[in-house]
Amino acid sequence: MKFVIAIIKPFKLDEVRDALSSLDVHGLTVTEVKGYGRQKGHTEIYRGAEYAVNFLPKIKIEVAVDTAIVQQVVDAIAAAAQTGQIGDGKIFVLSLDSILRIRTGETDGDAL
Amino acid sequence: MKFVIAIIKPFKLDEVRDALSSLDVHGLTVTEVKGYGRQKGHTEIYRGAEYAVNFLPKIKIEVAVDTAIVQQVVDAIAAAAQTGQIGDGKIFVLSLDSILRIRTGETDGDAL
Amino acid sequence: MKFVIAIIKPFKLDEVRDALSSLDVHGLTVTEVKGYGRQKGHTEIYRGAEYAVNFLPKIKIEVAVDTAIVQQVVDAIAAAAQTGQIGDGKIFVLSLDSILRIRTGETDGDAL
Amino acid sequence: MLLRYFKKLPILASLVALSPGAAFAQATEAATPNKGDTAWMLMSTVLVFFMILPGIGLFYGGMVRAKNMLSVLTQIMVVACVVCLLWIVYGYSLAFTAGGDFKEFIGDFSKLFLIGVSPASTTADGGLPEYVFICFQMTFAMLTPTLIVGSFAERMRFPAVLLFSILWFTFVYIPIAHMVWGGGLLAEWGALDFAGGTVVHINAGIAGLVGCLLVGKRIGFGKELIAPHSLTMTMIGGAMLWFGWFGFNAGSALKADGGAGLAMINTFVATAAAGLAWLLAEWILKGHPSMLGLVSGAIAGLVAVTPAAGFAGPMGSIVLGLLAGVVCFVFCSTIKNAFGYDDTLDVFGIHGVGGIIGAIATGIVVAPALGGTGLATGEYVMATQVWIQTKAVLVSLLWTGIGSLILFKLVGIFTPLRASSEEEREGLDLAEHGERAYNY
Amino acid sequence: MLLRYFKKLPILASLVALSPGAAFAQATEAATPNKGDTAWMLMSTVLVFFMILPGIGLFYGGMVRAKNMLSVLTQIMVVACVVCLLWIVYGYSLAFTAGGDFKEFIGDFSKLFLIGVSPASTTADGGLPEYVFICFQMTFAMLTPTLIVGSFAERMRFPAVLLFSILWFTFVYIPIAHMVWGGGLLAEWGALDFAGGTVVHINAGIAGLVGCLLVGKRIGFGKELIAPHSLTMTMIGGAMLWFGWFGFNAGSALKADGGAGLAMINTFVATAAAGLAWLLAEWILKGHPSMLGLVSGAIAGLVAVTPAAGFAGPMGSIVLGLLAGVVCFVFCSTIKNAFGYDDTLDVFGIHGVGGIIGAIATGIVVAPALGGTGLATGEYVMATQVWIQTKAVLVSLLWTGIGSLILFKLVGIFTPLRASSEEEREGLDLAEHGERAYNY
Amino acid sequence: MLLRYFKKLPILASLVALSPGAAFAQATEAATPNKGDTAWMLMSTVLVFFMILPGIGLFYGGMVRAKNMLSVLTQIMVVACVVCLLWIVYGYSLAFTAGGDFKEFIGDFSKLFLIGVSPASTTADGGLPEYVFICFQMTFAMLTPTLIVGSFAERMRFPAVLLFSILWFTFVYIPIAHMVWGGGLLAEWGALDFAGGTVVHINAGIAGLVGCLLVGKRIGFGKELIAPHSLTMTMIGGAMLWFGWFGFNAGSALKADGGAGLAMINTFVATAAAGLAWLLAEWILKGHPSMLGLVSGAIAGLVAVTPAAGFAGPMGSIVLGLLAGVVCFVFCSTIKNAFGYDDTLDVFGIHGVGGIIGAIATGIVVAPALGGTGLATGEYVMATQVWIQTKAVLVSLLWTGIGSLILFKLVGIFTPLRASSEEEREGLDLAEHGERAYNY
Ligand SMILES: Nc1ncnc2c1ncn2[C@@H]1O[C@H](COP(=O)(O)OP(=O)(O)O)[C@@H](O)[C@H]1O
Ligand SMILES: Nc1ncnc2c1ncn2[C@@H]1O[C@H](COP(=O)(O)OP(=O)(O)O)[C@@H](O)[C@H]1O
Ligand SMILES: Nc1ncnc2c1ncn2[C@@H]1O[C@H](COP(=O)(O)OP(=O)(O)O)[C@@H](O)[C@H]1O
Repeated sequence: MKFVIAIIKPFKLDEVRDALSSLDVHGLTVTEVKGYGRQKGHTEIYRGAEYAVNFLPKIKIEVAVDTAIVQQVVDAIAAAAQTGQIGDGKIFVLSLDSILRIRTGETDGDAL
Repeated sequence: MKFVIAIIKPFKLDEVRDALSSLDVHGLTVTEVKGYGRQKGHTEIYRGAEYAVNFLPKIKIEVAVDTAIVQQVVDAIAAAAQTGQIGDGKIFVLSLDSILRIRTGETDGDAL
Repeated sequence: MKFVIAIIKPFKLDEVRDALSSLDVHGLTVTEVKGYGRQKGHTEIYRGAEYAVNFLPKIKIEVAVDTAIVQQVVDAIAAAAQTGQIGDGKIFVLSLDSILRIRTGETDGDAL
Repeated sequence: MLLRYFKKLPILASLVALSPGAAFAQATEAATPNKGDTAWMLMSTVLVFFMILPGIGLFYGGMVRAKNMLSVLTQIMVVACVVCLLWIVYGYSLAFTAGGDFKEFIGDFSKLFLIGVSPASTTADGGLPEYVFICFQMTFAMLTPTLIVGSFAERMRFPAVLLFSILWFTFVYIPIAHMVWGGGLLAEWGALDFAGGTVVHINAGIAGLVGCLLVGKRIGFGKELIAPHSLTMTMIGGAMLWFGWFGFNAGSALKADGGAGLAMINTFVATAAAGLAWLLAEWILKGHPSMLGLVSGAIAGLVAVTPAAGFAGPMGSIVLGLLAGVVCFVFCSTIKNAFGYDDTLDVFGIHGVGGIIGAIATGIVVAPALGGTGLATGEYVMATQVWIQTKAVLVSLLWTGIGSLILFKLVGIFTPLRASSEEEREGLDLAEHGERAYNY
Repeated sequence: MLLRYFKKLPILASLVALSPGAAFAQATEAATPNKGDTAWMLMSTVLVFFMILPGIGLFYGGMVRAKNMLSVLTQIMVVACVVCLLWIVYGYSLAFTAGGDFKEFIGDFSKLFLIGVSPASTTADGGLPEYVFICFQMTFAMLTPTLIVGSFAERMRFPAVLLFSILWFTFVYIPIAHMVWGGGLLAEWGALDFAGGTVVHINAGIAGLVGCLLVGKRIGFGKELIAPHSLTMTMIGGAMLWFGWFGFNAGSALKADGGAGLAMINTFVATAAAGLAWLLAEWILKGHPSMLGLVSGAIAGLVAVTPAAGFAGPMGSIVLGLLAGVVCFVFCSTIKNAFGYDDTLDVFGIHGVGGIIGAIATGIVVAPALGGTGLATGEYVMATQVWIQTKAVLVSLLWTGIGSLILFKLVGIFTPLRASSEEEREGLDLAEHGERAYNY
Repeated sequence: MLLRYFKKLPILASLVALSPGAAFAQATEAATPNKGDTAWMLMSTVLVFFMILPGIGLFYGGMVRAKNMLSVLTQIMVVACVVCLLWIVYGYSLAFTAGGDFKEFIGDFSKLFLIGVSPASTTADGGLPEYVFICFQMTFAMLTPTLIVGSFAERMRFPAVLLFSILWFTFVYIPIAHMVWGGGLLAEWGALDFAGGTVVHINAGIAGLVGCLLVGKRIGFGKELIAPHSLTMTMIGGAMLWFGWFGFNAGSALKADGGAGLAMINTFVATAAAGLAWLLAEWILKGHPSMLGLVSGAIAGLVAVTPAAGFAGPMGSIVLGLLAGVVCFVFCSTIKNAFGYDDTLDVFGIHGVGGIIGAIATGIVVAPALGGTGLATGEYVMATQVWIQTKAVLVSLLWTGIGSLILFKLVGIFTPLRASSEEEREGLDLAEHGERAYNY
């Protein structure tokens, strides 16, 4: 099993979720994060003070999947989240030792 | 060492923390997240516009533990977080290469 | 490749980012989290009700790096985030299977 | 004292203790209202309206959790709107007409639907256009039941709140208003209540206490952190209450004169004193001077000075404020905990307790020797007056306590009072109103 | 009805239907304004100001997404400030002087820069200091164009809003104000508009509709969740609108008397009725009684009662309110969706629709048989009056509809109306104003 | 000009420049206050109160970080409450009685605890009930020290703020108020200050400057992003300030007449002009028209027009507003940065700088040739009047600057002025008040 972490642009969330649904992946967890990277931020001015803000709002999606479909999942996310402009984000894949569904106690593949 | 990630219902946080304390696990990190899964969301109506909201508030707990007690930890979390109803959440276990306590420079087991 | 997760004190974020920049690490993702640990919380009183609040605001930094520089990165973060007082936080290192840059499709080292 | 409207009761009226500045004029129907008085009363009406919305809405709403914010706001606004309509349908008539066989307790139906009232109508003494007086009184009627919702907030169901409020307004508020202001029982006794400490605050405080006892504690009460979601909103609401209360108290002079000025200065100083008293008591006893304490104390002071606003001197009001601030602090932070009931927003601890302190103390601070105005008619004897005040408090305690209990039980027959635990956890905003207050 | 200012038109003026309480006094220049009236009008002016800021700012702002909050607030405040200055430069003169060859449509330049006005000047009938009257009217002029910005909020560019508002104020608002209040066409016809239902609400509603049709839908409209970022703010703003509207309506009596009292009570009950009507309709048809519905209904009621406030009786106002609440609910929740246009904050659905209902229904509820005041001069015939009201609505529909269309097109020549999709996604706050509303 | 209270100084009073509309009436004690005037002053008092809370509380509070919100609100409310009590204990007496040997600088103790004041007492000319006048003045006294807290916000300790405010009110505010309004030095000179530009704004601005210099910069100032936590709150507060300022300025006419109307229209147009001026200057020079700039400019305009409100004509006020908007913008965005001090909320940059511009310019815009009212007594000579105005500014600069310096030092002996860096990082809300403003 793999743990996929994707950092994407916020307005792409719905499209990514739909893309995952069409792969029969029906569970995921979303966090609002701030991203720092190549994408240029903006300047905010409050009275005399000017600030360059480099942390931009991003959405982090975490989704656990079977190893068998991890490539498909990564591709689907990438396709849905891409705009072609700097700041589209990254997808990280980690290995997962185990999964447990709290409600039923099912584990690993059954827990997805 | 293992890195345990648990997604739970928000009102279960205090019980889970207590369960972990009784295992002598005294550190954890908590994030407010939104979960998408089998659990049905709700509908919000604002004037003419109706929206089906499928992202539900969840709490993500991250806790690093010694491999020796990881099963106990997972079981304790699961026991404390369970309501038996859809949406209770998942527990993911990942392997951890190293841990460092910033304050002292202690590493791995000593850093917990 | 490694996935470094650092929990730090919020006001240390800028220093940590600068330290990473000087290692030529120019991408990272930041989340506001609550930490529970040795550091003592505070008491809040609202009319008759007194609450001991043990979850303290922390910043979680996630940064994916080449294995070659992971030690440097961890050291840099630790050095920048340290105050020497309880609650300075932890750094966790996990192994990363793969990285993808959504915009270009570049993978792994190229995606950083 | 509020120079309320006694069209057919000139003799009775003259027996009632009046504010010294208020010449009762034995119903000289011909008089044209002074436009300065009218301007002030139009404005005072608007100020009291502001106490309800946004005032009490924010003061209360800020203290609940974000998931119940809209529930509190909706309950307050719906109750105010319903009472607004009922007031012109039957409320004004039943509260402010002379009444028949039970005239000690209730008026009559002669002004249902405001029959016979026109822009040219005036109050009995010709002091104000009748429409203006009706509006001013209406805001008091709208405000009072909204105060109650604070006690069972975060768990009582919307339909139950709605039904209860209609019944309570009809069977508790109207009779008490008639007894105090409409020439009924307490007016006959000579009880002093300048701006409605008994009718509004004791009344609401007791009903709230009964309500929260019947509905039970919130899930997690005493265990989880149930912190106010926005003390900023509570401060805004509290400040708006103070602002509007100048209309409530100084407007109750029904005139734009030095008597209104006295009520205004008392509304300043008693409030300031009570806010500081709570803050200092908390600082000394709990270690922190909190903003919530400061604002809570200020509201306690406003409640306490309400019946006394036109009778006390400024120094008397300061003492009254200090007393109310300290006592309400001790009550809300210690005594309430000892009893262990869950009055969400301390409706009883502030409006009930503060109202009782104010009602009884009014009998003291009115003393000319203490800088008060004395009585308009008859000689002032402190023990006598305090006893009259105490009796009036007891009457309203009983009437409201028993009445509210019956009405809650009655409502419970038709619709459950309390939300399911699942709804309570999700929050009433989503569960009952299908909305969320915030989407940042 | 607003006893507006007809310095040189005493004969014409007497033809205009007046509020019964308002004695027109044939321009007795010598009279000194009554200070009670003046006090009330000073206060009413301040109340109407409060409707703009924070009132409409929060009511609107709460409903947009957090990333566009400052954009809405800035647009409202800038437009209000610009119109404030233009009003004393030429607005007052063009709206409230007699006019020349086109006097049915516009006044003249005799009071540019308020030439000749001093603290001693009064309105023609001596009822008010002229400065006070100018200020009161100014707040209406400031408010109206700010209402429009709700329809194209979250996507129209700031420079375009600014330019459009200046032009619209000049070529649409001023002529309509002159036609209704300045002795122009609609006044001649005898159209009743107590406090500005036509001038303010229909006017703004139509302009908004034109605007949102031209600018197009927001990105994601109908697909993504576009939820109000703070219904708390919307409630605060809505309550402040109601609060300020007492100055708007009861202030339009221009006197502190029983007529103002009537306008005030109507402003209470119609609003309460409309809020409850929307809430109940929604509860029955959609399953949830929402706070947003309650507040929206209240605003619809305020809009609808505006032209009728001094003419209807309280029971007539309740019926008017119920009607406005239900119709506006159906419009905003069903009819709008059927058409599929994106009027962000339902400027047309509430101000346009509610304004039209109110304008026409005023011809009915004024009927003495229905508890209304009847006409000041001439005999009341319902069919006749309803027809006059309808004609007045049609004139302003046409004038505003065509005028706004031309002006939007004109502005589009000089500067793009709509933000780029990137700016829209980022939010106008950062993109246009370089700020963020919230940093928690 | 404020027709302040000169009970025993009829001759002196007649020397003072008065607002043309204000007949001074040589202390005809017998006169009964006009109820229209009284109604307006009751209302103005309430409006000025609203400037403090929620007004300045939200305007300031919105600009600090969320972790210091309650600290700002608590400081403002506590200071206002304390001054409220001190005002009736000794403030009113020392500021508004004739005084003895030092009568140029301070009054006397003859009205300590408001001895001798009753609902029947009036001001010397019989214009107002004395209680109403006391209340109106009290709100000015309460407001002024709350303005100061903005300069050292987010780092000064609560006990230090409290102690400083008590001392400052006593040794700085009261003497200046006496000098300007109580028949003291500046009044004798004939300095014009209609509604308190010197007493309130210059006074607070200088004290703030001294305070922030002594307390030092915030941690992270100039390095970290220190963004306002809620510009929405700042807008609400700013709008409420404007709203309340109508009571401040038009109320300072002490009458409901055309003079109040003039002050009101000036309070509209100067503010609008200044807001637009700041916004445009920022748009041109910094690239973005910001909402914070718009609101800041409006406040600068309000400050600047305060001393001139009853003297200038509307066009003069517009020019004054434009000037204040641009100068304060340049000061806050450039000059301040050059000096590098940390005046958290620009108390000096707006109240100090705007106040000085206004005070001096009042000597110009009062010119009849520029549409102003001219002087009530004596002939107007621009150079003379400007010099008088400048001298008055200098006196208050010195008095306040030196006084504040001494008092801060004195307070520092008893309790540390500044929070520890740990407390500052955690935020004063938790560290000092044990509460958090928000729990979403
Ligand atoms: N090394 C990294 N580790 C973790 N997150 C990263 C890293 N690099 C980039 N990110 C995340 O990816 C987002 C996009 O990266 P950025 O460099 O701006 O654009 P792009 O992905 O197009 O190269 C960043 O905002 C950040 O949240
Ligand atoms: N594949 C997944 N990857 C990551 N998080 C998941 C995944 N599936 C479910 N979750 C998280 O677990 C929560 C509960 O899942 P859900 O399917 O609703 O109920 P249950 O756990 O009872 O089957 C979701 O809201 C989501 O946050
Ligand atoms: N076992 C753990 N797993 C995950 N996070 C932890 C763990 N222990 C501590 N933390 C995080 O590190 C933060 C600091 O830990 P704490 O024990 O308070 O101080 P220190 O790091 O100085 O020992 C905590 O607030 C928490 O967020």
